[in-house]
Amino acid sequence: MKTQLTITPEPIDETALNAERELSDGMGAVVVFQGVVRAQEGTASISAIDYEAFDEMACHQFELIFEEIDRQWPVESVRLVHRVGVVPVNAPSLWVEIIAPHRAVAFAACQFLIDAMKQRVPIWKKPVGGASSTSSQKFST
Amino acid sequence: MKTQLTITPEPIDETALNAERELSDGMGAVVVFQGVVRAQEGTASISAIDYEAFDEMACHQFELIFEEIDRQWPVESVRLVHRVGVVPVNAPSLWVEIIAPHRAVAFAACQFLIDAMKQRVPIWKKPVGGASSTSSQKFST
Amino acid sequence: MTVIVKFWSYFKDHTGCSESTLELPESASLGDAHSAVIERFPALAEMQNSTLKAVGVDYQPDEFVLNEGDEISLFPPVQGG
Amino acid sequence: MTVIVKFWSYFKDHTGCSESTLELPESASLGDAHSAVIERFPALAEMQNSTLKAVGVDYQPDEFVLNEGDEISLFPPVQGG
Repeated sequence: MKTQLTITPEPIDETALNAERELSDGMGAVVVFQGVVRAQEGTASISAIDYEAFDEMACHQFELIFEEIDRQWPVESVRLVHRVGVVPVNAPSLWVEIIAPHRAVAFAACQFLIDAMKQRVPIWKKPVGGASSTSSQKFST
Repeated sequence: MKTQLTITPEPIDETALNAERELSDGMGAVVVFQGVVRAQEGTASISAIDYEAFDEMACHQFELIFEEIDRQWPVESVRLVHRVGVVPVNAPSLWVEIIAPHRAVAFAACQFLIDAMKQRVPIWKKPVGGASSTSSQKFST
Repeated sequence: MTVIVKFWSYFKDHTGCSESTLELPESASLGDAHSAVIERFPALAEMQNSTLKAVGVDYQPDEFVLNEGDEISLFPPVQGG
Repeated sequence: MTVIVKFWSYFKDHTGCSESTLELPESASLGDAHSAVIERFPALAEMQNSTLKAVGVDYQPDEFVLNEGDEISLFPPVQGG
């Protein structure tokens, strides 16, 4: 299984990632998931999320997850980009691509990867520019 | 829910489709599925698939499926392109994008759409350039 | 009454045509039309149970009562994607 | 023996530092280290049960026996994506 993992403060360049896609002639399914920063985080309106990663451990944990995927499914390729630092609302923080022979495998592996990431990969969020109902009360009195 | 449906003999232009993506600031998940023509169709090696659609009914059936998605999930946007005519091996015949507030919704709606399409939408495949084990036997004797 | 029957995918190869017209008694059903088509094109008999049937752009059951001028479509299982 | 403890995410705000060193008896466990950290930084006590613990780049259970120079990481639940 081919893997490509990038943790970067740069914006995710979807066009470049798509241009670099390689798939052999036995592959029938490409699933791409993008996680995008939303303007609401809980009850707060935010302008961005500041992502912090423990890079070395995050890479290692992603690699462990990739190995589990390789053991469970006939996936040809996994590519993942996670942006760190300040990611503005409406911009993607996560881009994942799975290439597999069949649709069911591609969807299963992609969802497994994201679920496992959310449990194990040491990356954290801090809202930026938040005006939560609590903090705005501080200014209204 | 915004919908965009295209049944076309033209190659699927992923870059243009991505450039036209619009999502509001409450959306957190973008799932894109591409179905790609494989070199094997059953036991036959093929060079392409020739897709035939009953266009008018296919559009209507896709619209019915979109309406079911809109009733079941808070999806903001569905875009779908199905190519018809001769689609070569390694090229996508199907491109689907779902934009939703959350990942689980986006994945569920995307898989529902493809499953429903495969049951109801009148599009058919004919292998092109096939050398099946049967037909090659004809030449080997 | 007269109805139009359209064939799709390899059903066209089996019938040798993409469209045909059918004379049916008043209030004939879609199932009646299917039977009449198989009588005219016996090659379709083998696929009888897996044949999908639509009137216009909607799937309909065999009980569906036809009207003059209806456009029936008969085709094999669909394969989009 | 001496081990290094790194704090991540808002644990840094609670401790006021991103890294600290800890003197522990020989064959102390990761759980022992965690207890010693909480003694030094009581603000972390509240998050004791939800704290994730790693040695190097791997998660380890409280029973894990530490070695001189080990790098421990303590952090809150992860939130990638």
